[in-house]
Amino acid sequence: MLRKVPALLLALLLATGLAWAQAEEPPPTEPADTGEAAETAEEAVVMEEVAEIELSALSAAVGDGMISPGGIVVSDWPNDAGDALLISFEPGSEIGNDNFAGYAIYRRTQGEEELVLVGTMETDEGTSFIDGYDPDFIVEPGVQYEYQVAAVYLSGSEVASDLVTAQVTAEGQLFHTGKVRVLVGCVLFLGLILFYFHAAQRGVEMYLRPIAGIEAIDEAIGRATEMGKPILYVPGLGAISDVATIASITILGRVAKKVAEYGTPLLVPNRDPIVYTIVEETVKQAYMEAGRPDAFDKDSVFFLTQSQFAFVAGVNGIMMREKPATNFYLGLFWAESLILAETGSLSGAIQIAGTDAVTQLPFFITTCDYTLIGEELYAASAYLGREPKQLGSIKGQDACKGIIMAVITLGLLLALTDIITGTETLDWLKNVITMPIVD
Amino acid sequence: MNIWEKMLNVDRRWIFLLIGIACVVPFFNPLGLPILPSAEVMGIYDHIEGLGPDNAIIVSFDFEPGTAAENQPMSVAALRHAFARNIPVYVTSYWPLGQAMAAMAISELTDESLEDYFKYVEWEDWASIRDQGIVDRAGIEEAWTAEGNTLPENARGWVFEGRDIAFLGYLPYFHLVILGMTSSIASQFPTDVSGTPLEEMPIYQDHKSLRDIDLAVTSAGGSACVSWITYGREKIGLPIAFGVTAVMATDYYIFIQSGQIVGQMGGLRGAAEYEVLLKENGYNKGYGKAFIGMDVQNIAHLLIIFLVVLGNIAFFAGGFHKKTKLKGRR
Amino acid sequence: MKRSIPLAIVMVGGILFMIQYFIPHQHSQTLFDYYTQWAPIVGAFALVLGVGSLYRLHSHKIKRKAKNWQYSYAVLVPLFLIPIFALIMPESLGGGIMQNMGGDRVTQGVFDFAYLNVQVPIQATMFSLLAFYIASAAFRAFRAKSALASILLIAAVIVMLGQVPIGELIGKWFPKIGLWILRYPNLGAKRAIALGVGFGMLATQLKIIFGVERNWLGGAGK
Amino acid sequence: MTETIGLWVAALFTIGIYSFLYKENPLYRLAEHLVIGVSLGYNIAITYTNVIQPKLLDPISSGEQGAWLLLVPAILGLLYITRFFPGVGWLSRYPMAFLMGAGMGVGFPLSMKAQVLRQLEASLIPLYETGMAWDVVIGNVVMVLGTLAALIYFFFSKPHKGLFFGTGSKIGIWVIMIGFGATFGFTVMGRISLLIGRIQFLLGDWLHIIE
Repeated sequence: MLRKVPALLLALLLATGLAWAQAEEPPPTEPADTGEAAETAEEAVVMEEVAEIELSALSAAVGDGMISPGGIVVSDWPNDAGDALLISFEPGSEIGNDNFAGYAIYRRTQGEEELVLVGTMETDEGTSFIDGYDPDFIVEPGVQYEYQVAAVYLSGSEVASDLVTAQVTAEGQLFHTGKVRVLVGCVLFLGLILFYFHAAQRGVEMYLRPIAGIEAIDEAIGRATEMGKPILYVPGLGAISDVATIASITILGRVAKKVAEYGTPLLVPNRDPIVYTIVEETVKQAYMEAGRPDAFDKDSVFFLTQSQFAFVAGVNGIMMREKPATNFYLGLFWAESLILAETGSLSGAIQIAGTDAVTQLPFFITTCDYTLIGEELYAASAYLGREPKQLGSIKGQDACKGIIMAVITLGLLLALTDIITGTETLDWLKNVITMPIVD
Repeated sequence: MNIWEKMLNVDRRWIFLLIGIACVVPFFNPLGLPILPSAEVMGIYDHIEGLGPDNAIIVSFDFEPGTAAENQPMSVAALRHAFARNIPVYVTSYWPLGQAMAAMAISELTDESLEDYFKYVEWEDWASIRDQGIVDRAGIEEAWTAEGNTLPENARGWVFEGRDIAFLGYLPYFHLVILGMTSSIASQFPTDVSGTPLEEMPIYQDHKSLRDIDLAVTSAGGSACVSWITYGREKIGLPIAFGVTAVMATDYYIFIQSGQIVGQMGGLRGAAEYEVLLKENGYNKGYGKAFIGMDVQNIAHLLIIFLVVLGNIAFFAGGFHKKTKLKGRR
Repeated sequence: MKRSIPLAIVMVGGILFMIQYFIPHQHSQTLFDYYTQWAPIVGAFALVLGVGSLYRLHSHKIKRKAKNWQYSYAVLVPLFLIPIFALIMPESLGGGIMQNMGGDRVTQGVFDFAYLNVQVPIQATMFSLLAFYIASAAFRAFRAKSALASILLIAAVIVMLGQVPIGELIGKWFPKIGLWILRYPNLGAKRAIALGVGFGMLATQLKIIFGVERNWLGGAGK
Repeated sequence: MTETIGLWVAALFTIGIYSFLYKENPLYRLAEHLVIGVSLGYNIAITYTNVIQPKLLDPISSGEQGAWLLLVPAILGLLYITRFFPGVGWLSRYPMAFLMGAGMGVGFPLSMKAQVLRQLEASLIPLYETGMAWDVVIGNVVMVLGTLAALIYFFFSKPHKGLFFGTGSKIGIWVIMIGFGATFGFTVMGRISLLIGRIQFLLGDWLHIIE
């Protein structure tokens, strides 16, 4: 049953996706490209000057035969906090006129006297305008506004429409329809993670593929025991809030237990004071579990320094003096990874590294004997720690990866079909997935 | 100890000396090899080239001094391009130390002892022009020169504080600041760094929120640049351009291919490419630091490759590969 | 009080704002505005933690006369002097903050001086040390020990040659292949890693929101 | 005058740190400690002038409407200080909880969109369209298959055996290695760039023997 859950959810996803692809109306296209800075400053000057003049006088000043813009329709802009209105209108005789410079949009709250210029539009910006994006002239939800649109000419004269009471007032929506896909993504992810948490807690057996690095860890401990030399374990330079540090401490617990059983000396230098206290607890606990609490050496876990390069210098000194047989670098590392691994490789130690810092991985791979790559580190800790919720979380993430893989495979197949048959099935799939750029 | 072993165990300070020499000598013997701009950098250049005094961009200094050698030339190049085209610029910073890097970049571009600098006109100095109600770029410059100011010989143009640039600086939790700026820039930055209210500035009058911004150029030493995508681009569709250190650059090709950014300058090479574009198109008479640096880089790269090859020969010829092996290893 | 209320705050805050994203309504927007207004203020005080622990660490060192204790003064003196000069001292006595932004406003106070001539060179030089280490590691540690390590090194060499102009002199194809590697196989690999890490991060966020992961609470007052 | 002194101080520290390459020494140690103190001192000053003053003190002192509400985050922030008093140290968890909880809630859907769904969207590309260069076509195939294969490598719930999972994960690790190779090459460039930057400072800004 458990295995089928991801498949079921996938089917659900595709089905719903299909449903929207069919049902969804095309989102309202923004009339003017609001990203483009609208008005040229020059025109803005003209218009602001004009705004100061009495409007009725203005209208009168324009010659006869000029038809003003009209047919103003005010509609609520969807998916907002009730702070925007869409004003669309029909053009008048300004179209085709060489002196036409743009439109000016005026607004007033019903019951007030003064009209305010809330925006200007250039000639190529069409005949609709979103009011409310200008933080100086915000639109309040539920307030009744009146609008007037004027065509502005290069001379500065304006031909204004009648004052129209907005057909609607701005209203905030309770759900953003443009975010349906994100919602489905979040719900699926949340659902799968919680599902596997729950399953793990009920004690459902969960398969996790063997991770080769874990074998190497045991082997490397054995090697150090044979040689009678210490083991160096660096739990990274990260803080306790970093996932890699948490994973590393879990693995350290397991390593320390083995070490305690074999009686091999262990060295754990630390950089973060908080991590240090937790690491010390973990190692002590491991010796206890191995039944040899007396063998725990208080000086084996120690705090070096917080400074990045001084820490490295300290660890390098230990490597050269103590000549450990095995070095573990598991956790979060930055630029210092290289310096550590180089020194270790020269001292002839076997080195096992693991980090989720992608930029440091190439250096570990080329200098160490074994490297846990990115997520392998998390998985290894879940594998070793056997804590149900950690396992469940890995499983849940895998299920999500499975969905992603399925969709990419489907896309690949559709793309091939398109090449062979000349259809456009991939576009259909893209339509199901693609989210609008603008929220 | 055979010869290979001796070679591998050579004091590393000799190698330090080698790389030091490889990075100093070329300064005195430049190779002067050409650099061809890549599509990734041209994407940014063309985008800015398509803008003018009516548009506005953000140049964000999202790095700290540690990576300044790579990041600073990128930001300077983008700023120079904007100044030369009279595109208004908001300057921000993701990190506290980045604000000072921004200050250094601005003073570098307005340094009167350098060729092709921009003459900086302070906010107070052109107050009389603002009082006349002149707000368009050409009008300001006209009125300014009419007041008897002439552009010095070495200078390329004027930079009017408050019209061509607004230095906003650093705020903590900058990802939230980006979100806040999507509705109003002044709500996040009521004043610029020297305390001038943003609302009085002509740049703000025309560009009040990120919706009125045509590009954000973020130059970052870490993952700070991704915040611009997550909180700016995905919220209101703000176009983004990346300038990132070489260490991060390979990770961000995914954002170019997905169309989430218009382009990327990767490391010193990316900055050098932008400098080449600026020079070729007459925005600068010479190259900047990055181009010269890439020339030096030639020899250093060859040296590193040589060292890798030599090291591997010594390793295998010396039989070291047989000594340590784990079963679990790939 | 000590653990359950913080856990509850995390849970309520997390779920509330997760849902908030999908609700454009004005009340939801107001809630969000409060958050964007408040978070930087709360966050600014977090600096106290850094200053406090640094002060404690180094004042202890000085008190105990621990190894290299003299250097602790090099931490503590600028830590307190710089804010004093930047915020309290008048400009005539070297006070003031970052005035060198353009034009004639170049009043170098102590604050600017310390930043430009101590902070910038030290931080930049520290990182540049790595150029030396990378050269040394190139010779002594980067090994083609396996097929996978070999492919890594070969790709690295091609990309390195492709980036510098001299690569084109050596072989016309280097820059082209280098760019191709960056744009396609590299992109494929990085996208997979980004997706994996993205899921890992989202899962960790969920674990913290739902109180499964509690390490962040730290040790105090269990 | 101050500028010249500054240059010499900066040069002294630059050389002091490079001296570490030869041997650890007091000048290096001094530089290392100074940088910690200076950067934190800098942060304090900037945080005060850019945040505390304009966003908290100014609105409250000028009596802006509703400004008293800002006392809530201020008090919450002040709770951080309790960390240093053993008995009430747990109170410092409150501001942390506020920032973590809300921050993660805000980030969750946005990350889901930008880092997961957008990337999924971008991997659905037509492999071939008329007029595409052959290297682009091969590239597209490599990219999509590479993403898929690398995802298989990081898939832990199935044994890596058989055609899909076995071969897939093998291809996956190869693609990952090529990606790491690219990172490696770029990182080398980055590190050397930083060194070049410092040499430009030493030889140019300081000694003026290069341009």
